[in-house]
Amino acid sequence: MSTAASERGMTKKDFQSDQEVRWCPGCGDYAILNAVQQVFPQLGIPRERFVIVSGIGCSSRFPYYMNTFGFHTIHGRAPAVATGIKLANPDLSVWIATGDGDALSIGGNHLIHALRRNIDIKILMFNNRIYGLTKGQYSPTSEQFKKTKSTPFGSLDRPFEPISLALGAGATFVARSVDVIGPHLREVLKRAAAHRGSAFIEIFQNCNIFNDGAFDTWVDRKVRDDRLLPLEHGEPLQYGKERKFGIVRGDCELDVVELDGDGDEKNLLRHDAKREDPAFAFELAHFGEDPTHPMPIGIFRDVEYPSFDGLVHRQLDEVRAAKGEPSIQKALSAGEIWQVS
Amino acid sequence: MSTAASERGMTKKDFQSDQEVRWCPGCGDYAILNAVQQVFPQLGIPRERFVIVSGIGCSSRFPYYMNTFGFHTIHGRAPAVATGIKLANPDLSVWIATGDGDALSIGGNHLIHALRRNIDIKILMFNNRIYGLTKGQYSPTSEQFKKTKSTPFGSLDRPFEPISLALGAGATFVARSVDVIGPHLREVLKRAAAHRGSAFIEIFQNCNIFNDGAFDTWVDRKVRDDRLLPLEHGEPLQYGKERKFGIVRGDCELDVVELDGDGDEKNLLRHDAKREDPAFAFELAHFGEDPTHPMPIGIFRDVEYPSFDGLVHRQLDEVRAAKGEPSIQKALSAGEIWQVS
Amino acid sequence: METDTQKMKRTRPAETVEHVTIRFAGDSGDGMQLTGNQFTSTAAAFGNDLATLPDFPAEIRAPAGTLPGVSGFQVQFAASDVSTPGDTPDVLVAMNPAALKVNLEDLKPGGVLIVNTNSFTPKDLKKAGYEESPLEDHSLDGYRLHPVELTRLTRAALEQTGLDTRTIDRCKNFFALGMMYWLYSRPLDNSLRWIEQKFAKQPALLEANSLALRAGYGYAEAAELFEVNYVVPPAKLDPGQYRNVSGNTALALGLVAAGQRSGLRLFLGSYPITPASDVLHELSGYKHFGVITFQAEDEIAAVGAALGASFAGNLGVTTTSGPGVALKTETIGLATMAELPLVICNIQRGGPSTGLPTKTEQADLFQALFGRNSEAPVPVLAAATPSDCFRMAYEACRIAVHAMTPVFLLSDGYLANGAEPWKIPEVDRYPPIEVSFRKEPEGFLPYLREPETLSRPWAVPGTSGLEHRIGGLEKEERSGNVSYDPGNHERMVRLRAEKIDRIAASIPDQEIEGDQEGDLLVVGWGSTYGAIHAAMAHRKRREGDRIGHAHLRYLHPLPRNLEDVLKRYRRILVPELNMGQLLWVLRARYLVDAIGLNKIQGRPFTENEIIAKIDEILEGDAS
Amino acid sequence: METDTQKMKRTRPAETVEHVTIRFAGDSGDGMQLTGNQFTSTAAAFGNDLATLPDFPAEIRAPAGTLPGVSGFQVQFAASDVSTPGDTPDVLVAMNPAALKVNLEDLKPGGVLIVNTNSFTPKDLKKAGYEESPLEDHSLDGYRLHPVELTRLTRAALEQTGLDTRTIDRCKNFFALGMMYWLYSRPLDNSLRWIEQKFAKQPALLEANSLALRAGYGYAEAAELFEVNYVVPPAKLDPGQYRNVSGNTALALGLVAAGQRSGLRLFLGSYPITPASDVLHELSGYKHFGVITFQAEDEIAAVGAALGASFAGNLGVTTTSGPGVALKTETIGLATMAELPLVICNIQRGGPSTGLPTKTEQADLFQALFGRNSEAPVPVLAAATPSDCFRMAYEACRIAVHAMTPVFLLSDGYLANGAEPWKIPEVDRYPPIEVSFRKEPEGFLPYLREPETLSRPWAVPGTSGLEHRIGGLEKEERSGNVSYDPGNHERMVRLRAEKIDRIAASIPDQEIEGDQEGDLLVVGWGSTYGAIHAAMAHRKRREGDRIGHAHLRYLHPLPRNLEDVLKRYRRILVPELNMGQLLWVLRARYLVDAIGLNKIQGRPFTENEIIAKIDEILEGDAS
Ligand SMILES: Cc1ncc(C[n+]2csc(CCOP(=O)(O)OP(=O)(O)O)c2C)c(N)n1
Ligand SMILES: Cc1ncc(C[n+]2csc(CCOP(=O)(O)OP(=O)(O)O)c2C)c(N)n1
Ligand code: SF4
Ligand code: SF4
Ligand SMILES: [Mg+2]
Ligand SMILES: [Mg+2]
Repeated sequence: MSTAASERGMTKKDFQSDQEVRWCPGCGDYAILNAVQQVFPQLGIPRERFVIVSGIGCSSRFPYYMNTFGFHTIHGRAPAVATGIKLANPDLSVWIATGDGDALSIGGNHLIHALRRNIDIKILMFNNRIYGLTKGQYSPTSEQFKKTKSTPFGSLDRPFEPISLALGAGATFVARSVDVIGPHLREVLKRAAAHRGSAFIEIFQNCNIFNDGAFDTWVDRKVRDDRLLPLEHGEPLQYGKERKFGIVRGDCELDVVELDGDGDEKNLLRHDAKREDPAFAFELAHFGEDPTHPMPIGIFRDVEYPSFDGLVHRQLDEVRAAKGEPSIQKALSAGEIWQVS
Repeated sequence: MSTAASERGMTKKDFQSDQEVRWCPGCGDYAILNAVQQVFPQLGIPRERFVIVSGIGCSSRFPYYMNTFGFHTIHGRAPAVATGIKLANPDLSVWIATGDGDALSIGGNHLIHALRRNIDIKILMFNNRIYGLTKGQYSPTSEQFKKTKSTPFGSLDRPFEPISLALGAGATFVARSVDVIGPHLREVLKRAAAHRGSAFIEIFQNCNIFNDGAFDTWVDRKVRDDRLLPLEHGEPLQYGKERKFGIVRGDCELDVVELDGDGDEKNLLRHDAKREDPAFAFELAHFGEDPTHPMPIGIFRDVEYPSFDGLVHRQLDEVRAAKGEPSIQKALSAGEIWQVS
Repeated sequence: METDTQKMKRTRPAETVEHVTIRFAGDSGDGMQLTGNQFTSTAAAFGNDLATLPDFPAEIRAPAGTLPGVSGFQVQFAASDVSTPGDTPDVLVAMNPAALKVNLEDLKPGGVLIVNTNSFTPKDLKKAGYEESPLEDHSLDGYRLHPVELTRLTRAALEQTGLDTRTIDRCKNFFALGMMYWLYSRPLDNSLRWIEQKFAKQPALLEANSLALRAGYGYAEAAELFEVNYVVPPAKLDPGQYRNVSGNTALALGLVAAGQRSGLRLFLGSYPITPASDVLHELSGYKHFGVITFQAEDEIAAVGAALGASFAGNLGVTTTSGPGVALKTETIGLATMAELPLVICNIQRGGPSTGLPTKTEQADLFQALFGRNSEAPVPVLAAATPSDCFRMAYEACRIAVHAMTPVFLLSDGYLANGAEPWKIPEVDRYPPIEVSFRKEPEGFLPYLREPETLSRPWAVPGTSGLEHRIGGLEKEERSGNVSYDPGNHERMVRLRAEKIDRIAASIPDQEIEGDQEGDLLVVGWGSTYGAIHAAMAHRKRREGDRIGHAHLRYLHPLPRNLEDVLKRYRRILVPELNMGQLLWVLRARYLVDAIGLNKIQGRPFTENEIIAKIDEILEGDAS
Repeated sequence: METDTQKMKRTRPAETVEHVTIRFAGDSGDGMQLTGNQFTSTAAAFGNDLATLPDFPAEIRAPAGTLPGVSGFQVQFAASDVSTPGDTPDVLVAMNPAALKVNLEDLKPGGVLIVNTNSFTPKDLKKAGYEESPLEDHSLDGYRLHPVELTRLTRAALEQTGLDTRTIDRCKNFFALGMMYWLYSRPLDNSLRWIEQKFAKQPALLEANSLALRAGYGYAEAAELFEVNYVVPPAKLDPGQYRNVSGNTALALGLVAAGQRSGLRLFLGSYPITPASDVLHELSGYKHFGVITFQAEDEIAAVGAALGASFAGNLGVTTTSGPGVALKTETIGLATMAELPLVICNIQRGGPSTGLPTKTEQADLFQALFGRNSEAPVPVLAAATPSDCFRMAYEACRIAVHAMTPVFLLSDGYLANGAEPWKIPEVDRYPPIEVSFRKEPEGFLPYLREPETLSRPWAVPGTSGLEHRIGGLEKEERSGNVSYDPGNHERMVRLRAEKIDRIAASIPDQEIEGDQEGDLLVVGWGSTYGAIHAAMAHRKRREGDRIGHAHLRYLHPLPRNLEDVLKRYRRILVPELNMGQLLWVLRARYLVDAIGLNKIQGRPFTENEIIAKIDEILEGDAS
C-alpha cells in the first residue's frame, strides 16, 4: 500500500494533479492555484481530507488541478453540494472555487444561505467581473454601463458589492485579496482555514482575455501601495507607500486624512474584525466604491459562532444520548400495534 | 362599455375582488390586505395599471383578493415575473406579495438581484417567521433552535435579518412595518409607492396557527410604545410612551439613553434615510436583534437612483434615435451579400 | 381484560356485514381527519382489513362553513381483503351543510346519513349555497337520514366540565365518533387510551373528550337512533404483529431501514412541499438513528446536498413532489454522470404547475423517465399501496447503492395520506444492502467498472491515496478524466444505459394476479393497485373470461419477463391517473396495441370504473 | 471592376471539380475560425453552395500546442447542391503537430495535406504526443504532403512592416488562406475588403494582414507548390440576393421578424450558455427594433421574466441549452396553465449534465416533449438547417401567439455555428402574425376560449375593465377562477391537450423528398437533414429501390398526414443523434416497427453512415 500523503511532510507538489492546467496564458487563476497549492501543505490537514467543490466557469476548473478529492458540479450549486459533503463528514476540509457569475449570479441564493448558516466551508470567489468561460458577457460585479458581448450598448444593472452582500447575509468571516499579491492571498487563505465556520473570500482576478486590467486602478504595481488599504485586526487603518495616509471617522462617514507624521496616527481608526456588530465591516466594504478612496483588502470580519455542521452533529449526539441505542425493529412497531393470530 | 375605474373616484371597494378571502380567521394577512386596499385608491394610479405578482404561500394568495391584474406564479419566482412585466410596460405599477419563505428561502436570489438592479417594483414581504401554507416548518427568519414540524429537536440555522440582507444587496428603499399597526403600514406603503426604484418592505405578520405571537415582544399593544423605535427621516431617534428614550452614538455602537427632559434630545442621533452610504441604515437594521434594544420600524433607507426599467427604455430610445427607423428587410441583408441571377 | 365499554349493555343483537365504508365530513376546523383516524385505528385493532382516503382542502383553514373549507375522511373496513377506501360510502357523517353539499352525491342510495342539525342555520345554509334546508325539502328522502342535534347534545353532556362553549364545541367530533362506535359495535377503549395520552397534560380536555365520546355512544344506544347495529368481523389476516401505516410513514421507515441495513448514514436533503413534507417531518424524528435531515433553501439545494452527502459516503435521499422534481432535474443529470447513489422520492400530486396540490395524480412518470437533458437514464420504481412504500423505499436504496445511480421512487398523495393495516416486517429478513467503499489505492480508477453490474467504485473523501476528481463533463472510460473524444462519448452513453438495463437482473420477474393468460391483462402501476385489485375480486365473471392483473413496481428497467407476459393476453388495458404515460411506454417498447383508461380528477379510480372498462372491452370483443 | 488579384497572372490552366471539402486546423490562438469564415465568405460570394462545421474546444484557450487546444473549421463548397460540410476533407491545413494529430484520420486517402513545418519543433511534437516527427517517418506517405515553412515565410514577407514577431506570427493564417485562394482560383478582394474594414483603425495590422494574404497567394503561384489548381464553378442556385447565415443568426433574425410582423415587442429573457449565447448577443444589437434583451441572474429568472413580459403583452422568448431548460421546466409548466405565449429555444449540446458543451447532439427531444411535472403538453418544433432556423423561429412565434401557449424550438450546436448560403427571404411574404389583445370588458372571461383554436383571450394589464387574476392552480373552465372540482380538472387537462393537438390544423402536411412510397422511409428531424439529404442524393441506387425522406419540423403535434405517410413504406429508419427518441415517439404513436440509427459522438452524421445503414437494411430485406 502506498504511504498516505498525510504520513509524509507535504509540499506544493503533493497538491498538483496530473491534469494539464488549461486556462489562458496570463490568466489570474494560475496565481490563485499557486497560492492554494502553497498553503494547503501548511495547514496540517492530511491531503485526503481536502475536498474542493466548484460550479461551472473558468475558475470552476480549479478542482481538476488539485490533487485532492474534487467535485466539479453544475453552475451555481457548489455551496449546496459542499454543504452535503461537510454535513456528511465534518472531518473534511471543504473548499469552494467559484466565479463572480457562478457565486453571485445563478448561485447567489446558495451562497447567502451557506453564509447565514455558518457552515464550515471556505468559499474562494474569483472575481474577474466578467463571464469568462462563456466568452465575455457582463456579470453581477461588472461596472454599470459596461460594453460586453451581451450589452453592446452598455449594461444597465448596478453591480453587487460582494463583501457587503456577504455581510448582509450574516457571514462570520469575510475577506478580500488579490490574485497577484501572493503573500497577502496566502495569509488570508490561512486565516480562513483557521476560522471555524463559513469563510467568504473575494479574490480580485484578472481575466486577460475578456476583461483585462479590471483591477489595475488598485492593484497595478505602480499604484498598488497608494490605492490599497490593507486591513489588519487591531492595527490603525493606514496605507500608502510611506504609510502617509490614514482613515478617521468623519461626521457621518469615514474620511481619508494625510498624516503629518507628528504622531497623529493615534487618531486613526483601528481595524476591528472581531466586532460582533457587522456595521463597521459593512462601512469598510463600501468604502472602496468611492474612486477617491483606497480599496480595503484583508479580513473585514472574523467572529466566532458555532458552525452549522458542528451543531448538526452535536444534536445527533444529544438525541442519541437521550433516546439510547436505536432499533429499527422497535421503530417499526411504534405507536398502536396489534396481534393477529 | 363600462366606465373605467380610473375615471371615477376610487375607494377601497374598487380594489376588492369577488373572491372569498381564504386565510385562517385571525391571520395577520387580513390586516395587510386591508391596508393595501385602503392605500391603492389614494395613489392616483388608474386601477387597471396595478399588477400584483406573488409566488406561493399563504401570503401569495394576495392577488386573488385584489381587483387588479394579478399573477399568482410559482414558489419564489415573483420577482422574476414582475421584472418582465415592468420591463415590458413601465407604466404599470407592479407590486409583489410574498412570504419569508417565498422571498428569502427559495426566492432569495431573485430578490437580491431585483434589489441590486433597482427595478421599480414594490416588494411586500409578509414575515411570519414560518412556512404557513405547508403547515409549519421553520423559515429563514425563524429564530435559531425553534421547534417546528421539520425540527422537532430545534432548528440549527441562524436566521437572516431581512433588512440587512436587502441593504447588503444594494436596495434603495428599505422599510419595516407591522400588520396590525394600520396607520404606520399605510404610510410606509405610500412612501414605497412614491419611491422610483425597488422598494423592499418587511411586514411583521402574525400567523396565529403556526407561529402565534411571534412578534408580541415588540408589537403587543401593551409594550408596543416602549419596544418599537419609529424611524422618521430628519427626526431624532426617540421612542417610548412618553418619548423618554433615545439613541445616541456610543463608542463604537449605537446606545440607548434615557432622557431627563432637560433638552438632551438634541444629543440624539437624527435619522437619515437619504444617506447615500448604506452603513447607517445597516447599523439600525441590526439594532433590534439585541433584546435590550427597541425594534426600529419605518423607512431605513430611501435614496434616489435611476431605475432599471427607466434605463432600459432610455437605452431603447437612444439607440433608436441613433440608428433611425429600423427595417427588418435591411437587417436581413446586413453584412456580405451577393446576387445570384 | 374487560373494559368499560364492553360492559355497556347492548339491548339488541348486532347484524353481521362483510364490509362498510364510512365518510366523515365537516369543516376544516371540525377535526374530521382525527375522527377518521380514530375510527380507523379502532377498526384495525379489532382485526379488520381496511383502507383510508383523507381529503383536505388546499387552504390551511378556509373560511368556516364554506364549500372549499370542507375536509373529509373515508375509510372502508371489512371482514375480508380490502384494497380501496370504497367507491361509495355506506354512511356519511356531515357536520355542516357544506359538508353535506360536497359529499352527498357520493353516498350510496339508501345509505345512512347523519347530520348535525344544529349547524343547519340559515347563515350556514347560505354559505353552502342551499336556498332551502335539504332537511326539509325532501331532497334527502332517498337516504336513511338521522338528524342529530350534535352541538346541543355535546354541550349538554359537557355542561358540568365548566369549559367555555368554544372548547366544548370542539369535542363534538368525539360525540359523533361515539355514535359510530355504537353503530358498528366497537369498544371505546382504544380511543379513550389515545385521549388519555394526547391530553395527559390537559386534564380538562382529557375529561371533556372522553365524556363526549361516551355520551355519543350512550346517546346512540339510548335514543334507539338506528334500527340495528352491525358487526364487521375481523378479517382473516396473516398472523403477526400489525400496525396501521400511511404511505409517507412507511416510506420514511423504509429509508431508515435501508440506512440501518446498509450501515450508511441516511442523509435527507429536502424542501417542504405538499404532499411530501410529512416524510421530512418523520425523518427529522430519527436523529438517534444518526439520520441527518437538512431542510434546504430550495429543492436545488436539497438535492445538491444529498448528492454531496453521497459523494462523502452517506446514503443521500431527497423527497419532494412534481414541481420540486422540476427544479432537481439538472442535479439528477449530474448524478447520472457522477454515478453516485441518490434516491429521489416524488410524492406526486395533481398538476400541471401548482395544480391541485392536495389531490392525487400519477402524471409524473414521464418526468421521471424522460425529464432530463440528453441521455440520462435513471431507474424508476413505484409503490403500489401505503405499506408497499416501505418495501419500495428499501428497494430504491438498494438499487442506488448497488448500481451507483440515482433512483426515482414514485408515490402519490393517495398513498402518502391513505393508511392500511401493515404486518410489521422483520427487517432482518430483508436482504442486507452491501456497501463496500473502495479503500485500496492500488489499481484504483474512479470509473473502472465492476464487470457484472457495471457500477464504479465508491471512493469517499478521507480515504488516503484515492484522491480524485469527478464532475458533469463527459468522462473518459475507466480513468474518469474529462474527455471530449467522440468515440469515448458514445461508449460512455451506452455504458451508462447498459448499467441501468442490467438492474433488471436483480429485480423480481413480473407476477400476475388472476389468470396467467387469456383475454385481457390489466397493467397498472402505483396507487391504482387497490382499485384494480378490488375490481378483479368483485367483478362478476362472465363465462370463460380470463383476466390477469400485472402491477408494475419497476418501471425502468422493466422486468425481463414482461414482454412474454404481455404476449399471453389478447388485449391489454392500462388504467392510469394520467393521460396514458405507462401506456405510451408499453406501446413504444413492445408495439402492443394497449389501450388506456385515464382519469385525471385528483382522485383515485373507483373499482366500478375499472370494472366498467373491463366489461366494455370484453363485451366489445364478444360482439 | 477588375481587381488586383484577378490581374495576377496564372501560369497554368485550372482543373474543374464539382465539390471540395477543406479543413483548417490549428491552435485555438491560430485564428482558424476566422480563416475558415473568410474562405467560406469568398466561396459564397463566388456563387458556390456550401456548408460549414466549426469545431472548437470547451476551454477558452487551452495551452498552446496541446491536443485539447486544437480548433478546426471545415467547409464544403460545390458547384451543386450541398447539404453537409463533407464527410472527409479533400484538403487539410494543419498549423501545428497537435492539429495534424487530431485531424489526420479524417483526411481522405491521397488528400492534400499542408503543414506548417516551422511548428514541428521537438517541443511541439512532444506536446502533441509524437515520439518522432511524422514529417520524417513516412507515416504521411499516403497523402499529398506539402510542407510549408509558414512561420518563416510570413515573417519574411512582413519584415519591412516593423511589427514585432508575435504580431507578425499572428498573420500566418492569412498566408495560409492566400495559398488556398490560389489553389482554388479565388480572388483575394473579398478578404482584402474585410481586412480593410476590420482594421480600419489599425493601419499597421491592415497592411500586415493584407501583405500576408497576398504573400501566401504569390508563394503558391511562384513556388509551384501544387501540381494543379482547381475551379469549383458556381452552383445553380435560385436567382436572388444571398448571404451566409449561421443557425444562431438566422434564429435571432426569425425572432426579430416575428416581432415586427406581429407588432409585438420582442422580449428576450436569457442567461448565457454555450451554444445559445450568440442568440442573446445578436438580439442585444436590435434595440432600435425595440427589442428588449434581459440577461437575467439565472435561467429561472430568464424564463420568468419572459413569461411576465408576455403577460404584459410582449412576445416573450427565452434561449438556452439543455441544462438551462432543466431549470426552466417549472416555469414552462406555469405557462401551460397561464396559457400565455412563450417561445423557448433550446440550442442543444452534448450531454448528459454539463457533457460536451461545445459539441452537437439532439438528445433533448424527450425533455421538450415530456420533461415537466404532470400533463403539460407543449408544441415542439425543430429547425433542419442553419437558414431554416429563421423560418422555424418565426413559426414558433406564430404558434405561441396563435394558440396562447409556450412553444419549444429545438436547434443544436451544429446548426447554431454552421453556416450556409441563404436566399434572403422577403419578410412581407411571410404570413403576418395576427394579434388581437382583448379590449372589450363586456362578456370578458379570462378562460373563455376561441371556438376554433381553443385559445383564450390575451388581456394585458393596463386595459381598463379587464382586471383579472391568473396563476398556477387549476382554473375553472371559462372564469379562470381557482377550482378544485374533480370534473373541471379533467375537462381542463383535456382542453389544454386538445388545444395543442388542434395546432396540427395550421401546420403544413408532411412532405417527402424522393420516392413517395416504397421500401424505406428515412424519417429525420433537426440538423440531420443535411446528412440524410446528401445520402439520398449520393447513394448509388440499386435496381428498383424506392426510398423517401421525411424530415419532421413539427414534432408535437405531428403533421396530420404522418400516419398515412408512414404506412406507404415497408420499412422506417429513424437516424438520430441520440439513443432513439423520435423513434420511440413513432413506435408508441403509430405502432410501427421503425428502427433507429443512433450516433452520440458530439458530431453530425456523415452521409456515408446514413448510406451504409440504408444499404444494410435493404440488403437484409433482399437476402
Ligand atoms: C445551467 C447553466 N447555465 C449556464 C451555463 C453557462 N455558463 C457556464 S460558466 C458561466 C459563467 C461563468 O462566469 P464566472 O462564474 O464569473 O466564471 P469565470 O469563467 O469568469 O471564471 C455560464 C453562464 C451553464 N454551464 N449551466
Ligand atoms: C417548487 C415548490 N417547492 C415547494 C413548494 C411548497 N411551498 C408552498 S408555500 C411554501 C412556503 C410558504 O412559506 P412563506 O413563503 O413564508 O409563506 P406563508 O405561507 O408563511 O405566508 C412552500 C415550501 C411549492 N409550492 N413549490
Ligand atoms: S477567459 Fe479569462 S478567466 Fe477564463 S481562463 Fe481565459 S483569462 Fe482566465
Ligand atoms: S397558516 Fe398562518 S399565515 Fe397561513 S393563513 Fe393561517 S394564520 Fe395566516
Ligand atoms: Mg467571472
Ligand atoms: Mg411565512
